[in-house]
Amino acid sequence: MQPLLELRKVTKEFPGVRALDSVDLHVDRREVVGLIGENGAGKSTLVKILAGIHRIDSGSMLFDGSPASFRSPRDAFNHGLTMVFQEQSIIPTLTVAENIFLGREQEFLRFGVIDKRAMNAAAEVELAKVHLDCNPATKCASLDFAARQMVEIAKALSLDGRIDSDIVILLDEPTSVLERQEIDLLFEIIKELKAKASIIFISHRLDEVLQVSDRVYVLRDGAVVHETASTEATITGLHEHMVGRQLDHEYYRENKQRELFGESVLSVRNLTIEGEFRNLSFDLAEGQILGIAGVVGSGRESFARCLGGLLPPSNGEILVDGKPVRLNQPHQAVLAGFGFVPSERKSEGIVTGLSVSENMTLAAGDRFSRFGFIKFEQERTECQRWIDRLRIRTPSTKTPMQSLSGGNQQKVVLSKWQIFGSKVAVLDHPTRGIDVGAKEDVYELIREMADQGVAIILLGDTLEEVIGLSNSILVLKDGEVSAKFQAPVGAKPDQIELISKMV
Amino acid sequence: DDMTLAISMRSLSNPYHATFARGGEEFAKSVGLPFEVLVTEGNSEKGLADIRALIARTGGNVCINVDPNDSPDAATIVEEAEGAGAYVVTQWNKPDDLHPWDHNPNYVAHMSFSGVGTSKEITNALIDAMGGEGGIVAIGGILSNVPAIERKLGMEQAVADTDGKVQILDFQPADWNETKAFEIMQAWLTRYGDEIKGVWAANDSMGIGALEALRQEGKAGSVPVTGIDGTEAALSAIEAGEMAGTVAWDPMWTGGMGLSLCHAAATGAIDVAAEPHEHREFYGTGIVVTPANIADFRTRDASFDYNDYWAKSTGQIQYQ
Amino acid sequence: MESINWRALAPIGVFFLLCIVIAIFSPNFLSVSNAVRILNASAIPVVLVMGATFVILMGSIDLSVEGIVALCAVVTASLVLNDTFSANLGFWAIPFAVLAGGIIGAANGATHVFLKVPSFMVTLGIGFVCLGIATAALGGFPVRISDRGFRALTLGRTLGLPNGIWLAAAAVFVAYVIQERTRLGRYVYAIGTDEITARQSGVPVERTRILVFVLAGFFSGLAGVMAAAQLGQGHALIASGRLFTTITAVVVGGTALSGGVGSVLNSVVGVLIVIVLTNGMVLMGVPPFVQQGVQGFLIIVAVTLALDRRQLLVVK
Amino acid sequence: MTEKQKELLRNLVPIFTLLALVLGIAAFEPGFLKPANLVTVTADTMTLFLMASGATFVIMLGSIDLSIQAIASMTSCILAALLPMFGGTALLIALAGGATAGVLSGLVVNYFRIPSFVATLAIGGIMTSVAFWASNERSIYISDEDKSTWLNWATGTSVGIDHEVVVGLVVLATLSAILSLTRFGRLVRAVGSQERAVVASGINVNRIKFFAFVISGLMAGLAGIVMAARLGSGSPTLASEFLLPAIACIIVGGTAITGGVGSIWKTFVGALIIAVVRIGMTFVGITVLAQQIVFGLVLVIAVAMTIDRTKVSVVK
Ligand SMILES: Nc1ncnc2c1ncn2[C@@H]1O[C@H](COP(=O)(O)OP(=O)(O)OP(=O)(O)O)[C@@H](O)[C@H]1O
Ligand SMILES: Nc1ncnc2c1ncn2[C@@H]1O[C@H](COP(=O)(O)OP(=O)(O)OP(=O)(O)O)[C@@H](O)[C@H]1O
Ligand SMILES: [Mg+2]
Ligand SMILES: [Mg+2]
Repeated sequence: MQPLLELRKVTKEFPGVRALDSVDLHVDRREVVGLIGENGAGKSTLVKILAGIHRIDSGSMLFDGSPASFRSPRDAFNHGLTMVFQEQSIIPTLTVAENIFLGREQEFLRFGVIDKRAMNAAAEVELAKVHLDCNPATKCASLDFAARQMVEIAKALSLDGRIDSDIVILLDEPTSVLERQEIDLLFEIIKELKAKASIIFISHRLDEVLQVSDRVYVLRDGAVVHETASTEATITGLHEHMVGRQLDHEYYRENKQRELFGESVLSVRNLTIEGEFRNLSFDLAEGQILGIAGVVGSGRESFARCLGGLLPPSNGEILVDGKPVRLNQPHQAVLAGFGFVPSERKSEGIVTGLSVSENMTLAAGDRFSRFGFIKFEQERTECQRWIDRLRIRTPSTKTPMQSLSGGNQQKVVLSKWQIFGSKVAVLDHPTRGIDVGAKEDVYELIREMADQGVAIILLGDTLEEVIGLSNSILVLKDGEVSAKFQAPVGAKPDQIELISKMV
Repeated sequence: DDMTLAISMRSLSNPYHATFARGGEEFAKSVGLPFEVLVTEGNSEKGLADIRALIARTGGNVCINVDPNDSPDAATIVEEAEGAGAYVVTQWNKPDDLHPWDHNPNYVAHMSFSGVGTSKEITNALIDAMGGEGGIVAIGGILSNVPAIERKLGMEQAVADTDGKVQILDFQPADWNETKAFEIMQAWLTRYGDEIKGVWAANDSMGIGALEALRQEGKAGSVPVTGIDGTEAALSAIEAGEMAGTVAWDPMWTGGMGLSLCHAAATGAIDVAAEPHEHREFYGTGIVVTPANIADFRTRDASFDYNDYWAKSTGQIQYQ
Repeated sequence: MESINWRALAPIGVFFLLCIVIAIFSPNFLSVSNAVRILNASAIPVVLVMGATFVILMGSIDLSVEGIVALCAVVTASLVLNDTFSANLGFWAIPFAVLAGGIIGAANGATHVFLKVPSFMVTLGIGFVCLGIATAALGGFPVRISDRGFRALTLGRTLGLPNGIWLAAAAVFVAYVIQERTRLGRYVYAIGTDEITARQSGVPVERTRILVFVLAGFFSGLAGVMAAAQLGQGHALIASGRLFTTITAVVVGGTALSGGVGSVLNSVVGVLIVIVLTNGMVLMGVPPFVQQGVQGFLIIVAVTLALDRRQLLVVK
Repeated sequence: MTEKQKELLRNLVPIFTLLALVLGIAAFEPGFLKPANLVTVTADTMTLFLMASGATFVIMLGSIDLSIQAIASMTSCILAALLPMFGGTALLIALAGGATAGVLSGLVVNYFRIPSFVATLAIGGIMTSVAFWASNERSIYISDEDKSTWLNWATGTSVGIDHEVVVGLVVLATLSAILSLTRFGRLVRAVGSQERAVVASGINVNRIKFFAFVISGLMAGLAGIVMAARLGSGSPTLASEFLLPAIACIIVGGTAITGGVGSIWKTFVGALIIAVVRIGMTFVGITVLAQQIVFGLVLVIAVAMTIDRTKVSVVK
């Protein structure tokens, strides 16, 4: 049978990087193809080529058996290819309907003017496909992260029914910001879509990939290193192909979990932010890891941002080392000893215009300067030490931050607070969107931090992660604590237990 | 090399200066020398830099007729000219204590018009047109500008001379700008309405701006307006009975004669050091044009002889 | 249904507050005839901000306003019955002048997009070029319009209001429809919010950018026509001072210079606030030498009250 | 060529542009290359550079400072008014006046969260009023005696070098050091490139912005003092028409108007480019009617050449 889509010896170079190296890949009709690989392996580049964003340097692309080359996203769309981007690509100032049909308003034009009613009605149809219940005339700015992602998926699905030919939907890490329920919903949708579409699915969560796809490609350094049917693959096997070594049995480094803690560092008493969460109270000791579980809207994100000084509390008390602290501004939080790792790495975690070392010492700058003048040599040595220790892949300390892959960027963000010497690290989705190998490094780092006596508050990317890493777990539901679990090694609570308290 | 003749002034985009430059050009043609125009764009530093560049390029073999952007600039310009052996004549703006005779022979002369005197005359014309009494509103130039200050002073003196029959309802600067004057006039119509019996403007552009604001309300021609400069727009408005007067400066003469004098000094046709003070700092003739004399003004003989340097002078400059 | 966003109405509140304050000093302020004068004084700035708002919503800036207005005023004055040239096109001068504005706008947009030069510099440079052409074409003299009929474009009245106000109202209507109901309008928001995403969604970014500058050129061209009709002439300095009023009005109205947030209607309120402030200085009898200071102070107060700054994650 | 070499080359483009311009003019008029002339041109450029040097910090934040022209005029008035009474102390008072204006801008931007465009425009208005007040609405002359006693550091000549050039180089060195060697300078760059991340890292961003505005005010104040020294007077309009050229030379040098990328030496080169183009036109003998047009076009071309597009993802 002739594949719907085929790449032959496709190569793509960016200045200084060969992102794709002679890639052969095909997608059959009504097939879900999984694509995995470490950060920077070339996954996004590959699908961006299919979506008309990048052009190939050499090789060829066949669509339905004939050579194709898409000049623009619109061109690709007209040929039946559409993409859900890894970085959110929703325009918050436009409405849901406008976002879904952005760039494709022709069908709603009446004498050059957009018929908003028709557009909203059409959007309703698309939203129903993703079971998102919202008014298509609302601005996307008022939607939460996950809802925006569903809008984005709806945007891609709008291709279905608008085009006669076969369609291909490219999903680049669509699940990284979704919660379990929404992921399940997405997988339902994918199954339905399979009746009429082909899909490429990218994720760093290998279990997901195996669950949803028929066939899996593994990319490493821009080359396809492995191809297998999902039914024949195992997570450990795939992992090995991805990183070239075996998956650590101690994924969450439970052998390094501390059970004895130092002095109490943080006490939170009746902390409240109106409309977000109420009466949160707990104590945290040196070296203790507290996981916070809860669905979107449970208030856990706001809680983390509150400790980062980004959302002022409306009530309650926070004591660090027994002394009350004010957290109305991020710099107050930092002075009080908090280090906040935000979930939106691109906009809040890293300063793209600065170099690796400049990012690392951003918070702790005082230590690396005298009379305001930077002590460059000392800074460089210290940063190099951390780069080696955390195995951050970067040519030098001076490399611009934006040329690091996500996982490495995340390590830099974590090291920023290590270098500063925070007493309490607040980690909001520290492993969002980073590959398995990098994840292991991050887990290792979290354990090390705990070892050194840092108290850690963790909002995990997955429930397993929270369970695996934490000493104890707070479950939030509708802004209140619905349960507290102890999670010592060997007596970890299981997911079902937690979920029952979450919903 | 041929001596270069040049004119430096604010900009080419207003009729006064455009004519001023044309006067210079005419003279340059008459002696067959290269001619250049420099503009400051309202920026003293640029004005100075351009003059320096010109002096450097010509090696000092240059005559410049300058209308300095601001009075203090004159001192620096004279200094530059002296240093390089270039010759300058200044117009309108200079510090009171800077005198050509202290900088022989390079600082040839300073030409100006009596701001206070002519302003007093035009204000009297306005008062006459108002029938001798009532309130006037006055639009001034850029507050700190010397001609603006002098013209305002003259206007105030003329009003004071009426012993209270004429009052200044309000004074507002419109920075020589037509549109600003238009907007200020609109606000005045709200604030004073029919109390306004006359409009005084420190130049014609602003006068025309005020006139157009009056026109918008159907009041053009019923409230007398005066300006200063003698632009074609103002002259036509006087003929149409919409303006009560303006003062014509004759920029053709200041442009041409300033250069002529400068050239004469540079070529040795006159020995400036030997000339009396009244030939070094003098007023030109400002003609007050009103509906009564506009016909005569239009038909007057405006030509002049480049070698009769002081024919149109109306005396040595007086300092208040 | 979403509840009414009261915060969005704040600029209008500030406008009325200003009016009340001025009226306390000068009771005549609250007369119908003064309201008409304020609207009349706002007519040209309103037309200008229609274009400027689109440009700013896109995150760019247009500094060529004064140049385009002046050049188009000169074109207008030269094409109707005048004292310098022999043309006498009457109202047919309008399409030519507006078209001239559009062409300069296209030059702005094309240079910006194809040479990848920030709009700030392109429009600054092209603004100089326009002023230079207007000066050079006339050698510094104005072209005076002798066509009384043409001047009725702003001097005449319809239903008791000066025609200039109607023109401005029509411009607002057109701009509002473009903003809300056309692809161009939506694309402007998309690009202003996130150009990369917009591009990935298939928005023709380059074309939109150019079109927006063309549109701004059209509006500036129309403003040039109106300025010529209002003052009865065209010359290079006819628009001096318009640039900062225009941009200030857009920002005071609540449109963010970083793009993506704002609306042409906001800008109309912004113009009214700025014009009433200027008008109020004279009405309240503020001494000339402190006027700029008082105006600056009041602008800070007005913007503090009017801007919904929660919408701005960062203030630049 | 390695990435590093390419980077170096990109950084040198503004200098090559400057050299090309200088050589181009010299081809028409070899006298331009006389050392004395080059020194004069540089000296003539320094007030523009001083004004732009501090504003570079603000632009690197992604903000803008429109008050610099008003500040320079104001400090010239303060200096001229106070020199006869206080002698050298007047210099300090004038500088303090400039810094105070910066303080006000910083406060308004930070605490009222008003976009810098409007805030600095308003503060500029207030400074103009202060200038009118301090000068009693006219130009104030500085006596030759005061000038030679107190202002020789700014306008004198030593070993054939105009002191303006020395002042400019000292400022260039100092501000460059602040921008590239201090934590403050690094944070200015950081805020311009990704403000939210800097905030989340616990940096008091308000303080950074505040000091950037203060430096800008201080440098504008210094520019006003040097200008007053050169022209021998203070006047409320002394620095008129300086604002846009000052910002233009920042951008021509290659600093991004969107913030995050730039340096002081680039502004220095940018100022020289602008000055060389302007003065060069007089040297080459381009008729004044065409000068504005040529200047506008050269500005656009210069920026098209000098900006480093690898550092900014979208050109706005
Ligand atoms: N726009 C670009 N310009 C330059 N280099 C790029 C660009 N996009 C990607 N690259 C390079 O191409 C390589 C592959 O990147 P790609 O985005 O495809 O990785 P990925 O597999 O999607 O990684 P991740 O899991 O982090 O999303 C990277 O090493 C990167 O250096
Ligand atoms: N403009 C660019 N220049 C250089 N490299 C780039 C550019 N854009 C992306 N990359 C590289 O592409 C790779 C992946 O980029 P992408 O934006 O997909 O990463 P990410 O989302 O941060 O990573 P992750 O998948 O870990 O979340 C990274 O190695 C990044 O450095
Ligand atoms: Mg990717
Ligand atoms: Mg990723």
